[in-house]
Amino acid sequence: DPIKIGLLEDISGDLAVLGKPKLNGSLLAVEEINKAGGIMGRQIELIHLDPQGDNARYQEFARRLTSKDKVDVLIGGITSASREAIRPIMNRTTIPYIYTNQYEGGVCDAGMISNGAVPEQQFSTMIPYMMEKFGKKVYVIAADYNFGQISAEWNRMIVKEQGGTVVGEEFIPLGVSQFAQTIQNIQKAKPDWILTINVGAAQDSFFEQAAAAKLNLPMGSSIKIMLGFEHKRFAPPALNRMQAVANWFEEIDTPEAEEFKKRWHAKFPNETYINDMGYNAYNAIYQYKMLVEGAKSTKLADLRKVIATGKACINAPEGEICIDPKSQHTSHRMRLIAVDEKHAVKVVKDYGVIQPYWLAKIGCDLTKKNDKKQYTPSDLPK
Amino acid sequence: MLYQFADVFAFLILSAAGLAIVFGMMGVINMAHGEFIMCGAYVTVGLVHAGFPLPLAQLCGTLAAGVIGVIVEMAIVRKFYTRPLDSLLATWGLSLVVTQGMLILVGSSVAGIGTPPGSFAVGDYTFSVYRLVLFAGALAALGFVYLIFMRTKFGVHARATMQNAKMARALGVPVGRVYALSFGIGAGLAGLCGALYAPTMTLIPTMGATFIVESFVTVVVGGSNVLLGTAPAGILLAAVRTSLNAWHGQIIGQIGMLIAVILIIRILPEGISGFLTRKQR
Amino acid sequence: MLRLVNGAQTVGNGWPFWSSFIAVLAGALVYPMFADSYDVGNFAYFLIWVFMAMGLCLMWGYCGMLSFGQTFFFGVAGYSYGVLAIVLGGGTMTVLALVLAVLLAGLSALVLGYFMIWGRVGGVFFGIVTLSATLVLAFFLGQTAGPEWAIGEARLNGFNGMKGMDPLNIPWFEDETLYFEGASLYYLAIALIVVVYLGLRILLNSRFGNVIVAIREDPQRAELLGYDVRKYQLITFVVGSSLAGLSGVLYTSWGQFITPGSIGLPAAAMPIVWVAFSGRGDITATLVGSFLILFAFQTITVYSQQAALVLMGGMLLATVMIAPQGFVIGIARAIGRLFRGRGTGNATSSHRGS
Amino acid sequence: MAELLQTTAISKTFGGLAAVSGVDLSVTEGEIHCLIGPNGAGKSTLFKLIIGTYPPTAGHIKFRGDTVTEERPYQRVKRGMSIKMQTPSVFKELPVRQNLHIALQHHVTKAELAREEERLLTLLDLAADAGKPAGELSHGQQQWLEIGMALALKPKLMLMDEPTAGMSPEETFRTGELIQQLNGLGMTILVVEHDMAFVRQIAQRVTVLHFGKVFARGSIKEILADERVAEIYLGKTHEHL
Amino acid sequence: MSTSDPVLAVSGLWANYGATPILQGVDIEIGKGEIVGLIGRNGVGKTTTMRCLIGLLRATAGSIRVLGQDLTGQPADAFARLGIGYIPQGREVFPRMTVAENLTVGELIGGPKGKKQPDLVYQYFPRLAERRYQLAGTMSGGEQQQLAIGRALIGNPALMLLDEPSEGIQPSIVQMICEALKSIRNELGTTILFVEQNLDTILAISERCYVMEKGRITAEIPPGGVTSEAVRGHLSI
Ligand SMILES: Nc1ncnc2c1ncn2[C@@H]1O[C@H](COP(=O)(O)OP(=O)(O)OP(=O)(O)O)[C@@H](O)[C@H]1O
Ligand SMILES: Nc1ncnc2c1ncn2[C@@H]1O[C@H](COP(=O)(O)OP(=O)(O)OP(=O)(O)O)[C@@H](O)[C@H]1O
Ligand SMILES: [Mg+2]
Ligand SMILES: [Mg+2]
Repeated sequence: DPIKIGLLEDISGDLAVLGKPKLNGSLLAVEEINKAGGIMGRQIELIHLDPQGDNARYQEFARRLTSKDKVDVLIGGITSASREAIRPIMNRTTIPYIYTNQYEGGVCDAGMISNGAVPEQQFSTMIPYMMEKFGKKVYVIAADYNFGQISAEWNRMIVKEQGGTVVGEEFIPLGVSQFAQTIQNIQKAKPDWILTINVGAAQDSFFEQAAAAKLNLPMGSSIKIMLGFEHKRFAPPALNRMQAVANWFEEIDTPEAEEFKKRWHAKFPNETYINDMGYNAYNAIYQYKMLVEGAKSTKLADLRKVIATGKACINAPEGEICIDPKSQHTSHRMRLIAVDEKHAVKVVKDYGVIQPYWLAKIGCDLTKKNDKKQYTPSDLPK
Repeated sequence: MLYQFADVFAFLILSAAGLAIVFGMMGVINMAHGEFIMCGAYVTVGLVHAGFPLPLAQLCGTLAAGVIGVIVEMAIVRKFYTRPLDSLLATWGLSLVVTQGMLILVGSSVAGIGTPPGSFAVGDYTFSVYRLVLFAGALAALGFVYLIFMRTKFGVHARATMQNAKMARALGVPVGRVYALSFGIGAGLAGLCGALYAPTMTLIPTMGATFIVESFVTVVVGGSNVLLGTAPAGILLAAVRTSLNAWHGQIIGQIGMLIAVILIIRILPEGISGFLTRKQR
Repeated sequence: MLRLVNGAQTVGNGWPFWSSFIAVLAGALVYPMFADSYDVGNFAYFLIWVFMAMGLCLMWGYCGMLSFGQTFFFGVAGYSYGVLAIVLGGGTMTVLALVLAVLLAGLSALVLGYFMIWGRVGGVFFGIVTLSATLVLAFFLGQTAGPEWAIGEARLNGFNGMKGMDPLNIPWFEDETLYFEGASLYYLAIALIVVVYLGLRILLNSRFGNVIVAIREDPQRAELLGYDVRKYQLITFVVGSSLAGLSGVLYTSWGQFITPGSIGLPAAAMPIVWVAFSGRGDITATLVGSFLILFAFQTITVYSQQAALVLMGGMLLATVMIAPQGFVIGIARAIGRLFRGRGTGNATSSHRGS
Repeated sequence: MAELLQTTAISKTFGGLAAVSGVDLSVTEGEIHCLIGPNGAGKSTLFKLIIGTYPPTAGHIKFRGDTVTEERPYQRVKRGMSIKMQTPSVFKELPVRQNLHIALQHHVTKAELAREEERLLTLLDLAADAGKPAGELSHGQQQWLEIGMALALKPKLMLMDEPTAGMSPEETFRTGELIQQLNGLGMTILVVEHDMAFVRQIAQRVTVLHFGKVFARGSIKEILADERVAEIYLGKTHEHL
Repeated sequence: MSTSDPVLAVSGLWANYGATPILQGVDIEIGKGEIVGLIGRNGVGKTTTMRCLIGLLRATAGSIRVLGQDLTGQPADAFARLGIGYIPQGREVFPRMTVAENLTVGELIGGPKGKKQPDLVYQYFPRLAERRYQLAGTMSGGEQQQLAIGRALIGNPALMLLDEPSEGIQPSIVQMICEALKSIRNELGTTILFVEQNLDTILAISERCYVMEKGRITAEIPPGGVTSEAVRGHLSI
């Protein structure tokens, strides 16, 4: 009998832009693995449902996949809210859940494995670079929800450590598309660079409007380029002077990456860009395969024994990535990329492999205790 | 500040102008309003990619939305004049079909075309000239609606039809054509909004949704006489939003605008035009 | 009893209707014995939403107030339940949390309703005011991500939603606790539905029902017949909104989770769609219709991937064009015509018989 | 006899237009009082002031000795007023019977409801159409229905704005008889009418309104003989009536 | 009085709302320049007949010929453009438009080539000239009735259909309207069919009458026979 993988990705609604590549990444990995003989000889059956960006649907479908389809593992979710919708349901089962996005970090939950990048891998690298290169004054525009707010918190903490100042912080409600006021505020605050962690298609209009108003400031981000491929969607030079730190972006040109890109484009010739979410989704299934084969079982408890060895690693297109036993987050090879006025992307700095160390540092140790909680710099374990 | 105000005003008016006709005058609760905006934007961007100059592409976008509006009116909306509440359901269904259909057919996002260059500086601030074009567009749309509906025979016939279609027909008004044309004009104005904003925004099939609350709110606050009410409603809401945006950021601006809507309606239960006509008499 | 639940305001009077009602109820009661436990839980989940739809049907279909604010009260009660369940310490206190949360929803409806109705806000203005209030609540809750937004132990947690409340539960035999989940939630929902449905029928077929229908038709005329229109409207609004609150509590308990996404725009439009689609003119149609449409939408979403929204949209469009009174009443009429039956689906002929 | 209704210097202006200005009208308990006057004289506006759908610009209204100027329409109805509006306003989508039911349920006991309904339906000649939505009645039938709803309240003071509009001469006459019969049972009636034959049939006192002001008062004979009234209102052919 | 080519010829007209038949074979024939009344008790179908004659209600059987053209089954605007002016029961002016704008709509009657006569309307109804820019919805009943007639008259119709024109109008204006209608007929040769309940009005202008009962024309009062007794006789029972 096959191994059943439940997948929850939005391919309708506002977030379809992101969900589609995630589905594609999963499909590609499943196809490759099945061709190569499956997991321990068992074929993978991928059951994908489309929650349409609706948290209630995430819950319905998480229940459906776990109790009706009886999947062996659940993968997916885009926004933090969808992840938080899924977690309580998964916590009442013994089925592992893999979250495949880069996110604001801090979830300390034994039932969840995260394979996207987290702030210590992105902000702790990018922000000091930006401050050194462009100056100590930063202005933040962030989407007004948990991701944006917690990311802004990280920024505040790191900027302070480095002796800089946050000259302005603006939280934008999701769905807002008009930024004239914001642009004026930025000009008034005179920052050296802007941290752009605005989210969603509507808020992306910021780049176009800022360019039209000749704002022309350096920008840094943890989600632009590798995730939303804004440099492909907007006419140059809207994204000029954007920098980001990423474990994956399509312009990466190592031989493994080239190989992976070739396979992807062969299967999905019409997709504009392979973003890091699609890439993570692809890796997630290989990581799962590695865990199951290591444990010779699909049970969460057994998989966690493999993680606990500290050797739960695979060779991903970016290089070797491993799951950290204490936080169950994944280490990544991080690179800093920069966009020029023609929207060409080049690697400016290679940070090597960075561990997801923050959770362990603040006291999350899943090998000892299952917190099931999400922590932030201002909300640490007691 | 003035620039910010003009900017918000343009956004409110352009997104509301088409709805003012379709909802305010014709009584159709058009949930697909955003999709007409999207249509105008997509056609514009598509044509620019195909090598058209931007203004021409915008004109085509507007017209395309108008023509589609006429078709939609004849195929669907026509049935719902006598039961406006059901038009909500029908157009909502239509909107779902269109947005998701676009997603499947065209893909999740389309490459942008870039805002026409040009900026000017005032003191420390630089502004995009194109935003002024938007403001001019908003004024033009208001003027156009006013002229068409107040100063032409077609306008008189259209208003007669909307107040009492049967009687208008009995007096010789070709009601079907008048309805189709009015809806077309409304859809075209929505298309204009999309066409004008296309260069400044990310194009996705659900982009219409970002306009819909603002447009309904503006039209309703304007009151039943949209020709009278929409502009002052735009001014009032833009003023509230701009000052709150400047004071404490966009969230407060947005929440504040909605609270202002609640308060305005509470104080003027017939909307701004109701208040103005009462004053007049 | 039958005299109270029957009357001019509700379709479906007389023995053919009531015997099928009993049959459906009996079917529903034995269903869990034959069905997959997932399906039972899933049905329970659909039933949770039906209260909100019935509340809207009361306000909109019977009293002519199109409230866009059902999710406002859904949210108020949902969040209140969450906060209370956590602050009061969970366990059996969840029942108290339920009661208090619904009361809070009712209270907020009283305030908002008083504000609107006494301000002579009517028609589309009513819709826009309720919508604005709803969006304000959603935006507000969306930006409560920081740890400072907490009531006792209960963190609102912004856009990501509030978590960690116990599901509804009562003490059960021998120190056990009965959590309302799966089958027990299903039975709880059925019981509540029966109570609410019959209660609403009694209300609608009473003096009160006659008056609110009159208000829908012509509030001024109703006032000139000596009815304090505003009072009736307010009561209707409070009852209808409290039902949304009940849905909110049950939903929060079901998923132990609630987010501002359940309040904001697409969510706020859903009850209107359910009610309009089922036929807003009748409470039975709304009950049956909302359940079916929830079921249909989920099924479509599960089986048709990207085409789901297209199909749903097409389905809505087709229904309003073919069956203007809503599909339930449309189908009931068609069946009625087929059988030429006297009892079902004919409000006027069996009007106050017996 | 006691004054049932009394308006003192009651006025209503719409913008610049003084629709009713400074009208003192008193209606004595038990009388049939007719209010006539040219189109646009302010008769309907005066009715709306009395029943409370418009707040007055100035002046006040007393009903059965109490000042009701500030009260809302339903409160005045509860005190015993009832109105039939000029343009029929019935609950269009509700069946005829239910229209009556809603008016009756106020004060009629459950047991009597059905009987009362039947009685009114027969009186209004609507028994055959009892199940029809009221909006599907002909214009004249809607007038009847509205009269029926107003009557169902068993008011002390009945305000009737053009009750016979759209009725045939025969029915107009019957309506007159009905009004007299109700009057005989103690109901005070204030009627606006343009049908002089009808006014002659029922009126005990007549007030003429013109440009929002009281133009003349008196018995029907006096009014019909008044040349000023003929000039502004009656025209010439009425002498033969 | 009757001519070889009638302005309006209706034969065997049936019509219903939903399933219940209201008109059950109505025959009417009116020659040019006639003023004809249609009388009957409440609810017998007079308004329904008028609605058929302007095309607002589609007949299920029978034919309607106007000025020699068969209009059966055509929409109302076609009737109007051919030159039929309709004054409905309850006036139905456009409430949120000014008097002048209401009249503008009426100019469509008789088609684009037909003669328009705004001055004549203002001459017959000077009150409308005074209130040219008032919103029609705020005018009194009698004023609205004048507007409704003016609105139909402005397009110089060949046939005017009036449904209870005297309802709610002060006596002197009823007389005035009667006179106006007569002189319109005399000066312009307009044919007039009207429904009426008011005895004085019927007597004042109708030259002959059709009597309607339960959806049928059951009697006809011939020219010269329109007397108080005859009308009363037909309307009782
Ligand atoms: N809501 C309103 N706004 C503005 N003017 C109004 C309003 N209601 C009435 N009027 C004006 O007030 C005057 C009096 O109107 P009213 O309806 O009281 O007349 P009436 O005496 O009842 O006439 P009729 O016999 O024609 O019914 C009219 O000139 C009318 O145009
Ligand atoms: N819209 C409608 N739907 C259904 N039935 C209707 C409708 N309008 C009128 N009827 C019915 O048709 C019949 C004839 O109505 P019509 O309006 O033609 O009468 P009428 O002769 O003009 O009466 P009145 O003198 O009262 O105006 C009545 O029995 C009425 O109930
Ligand atoms: Mg009047
Ligand atoms: Mg009639």
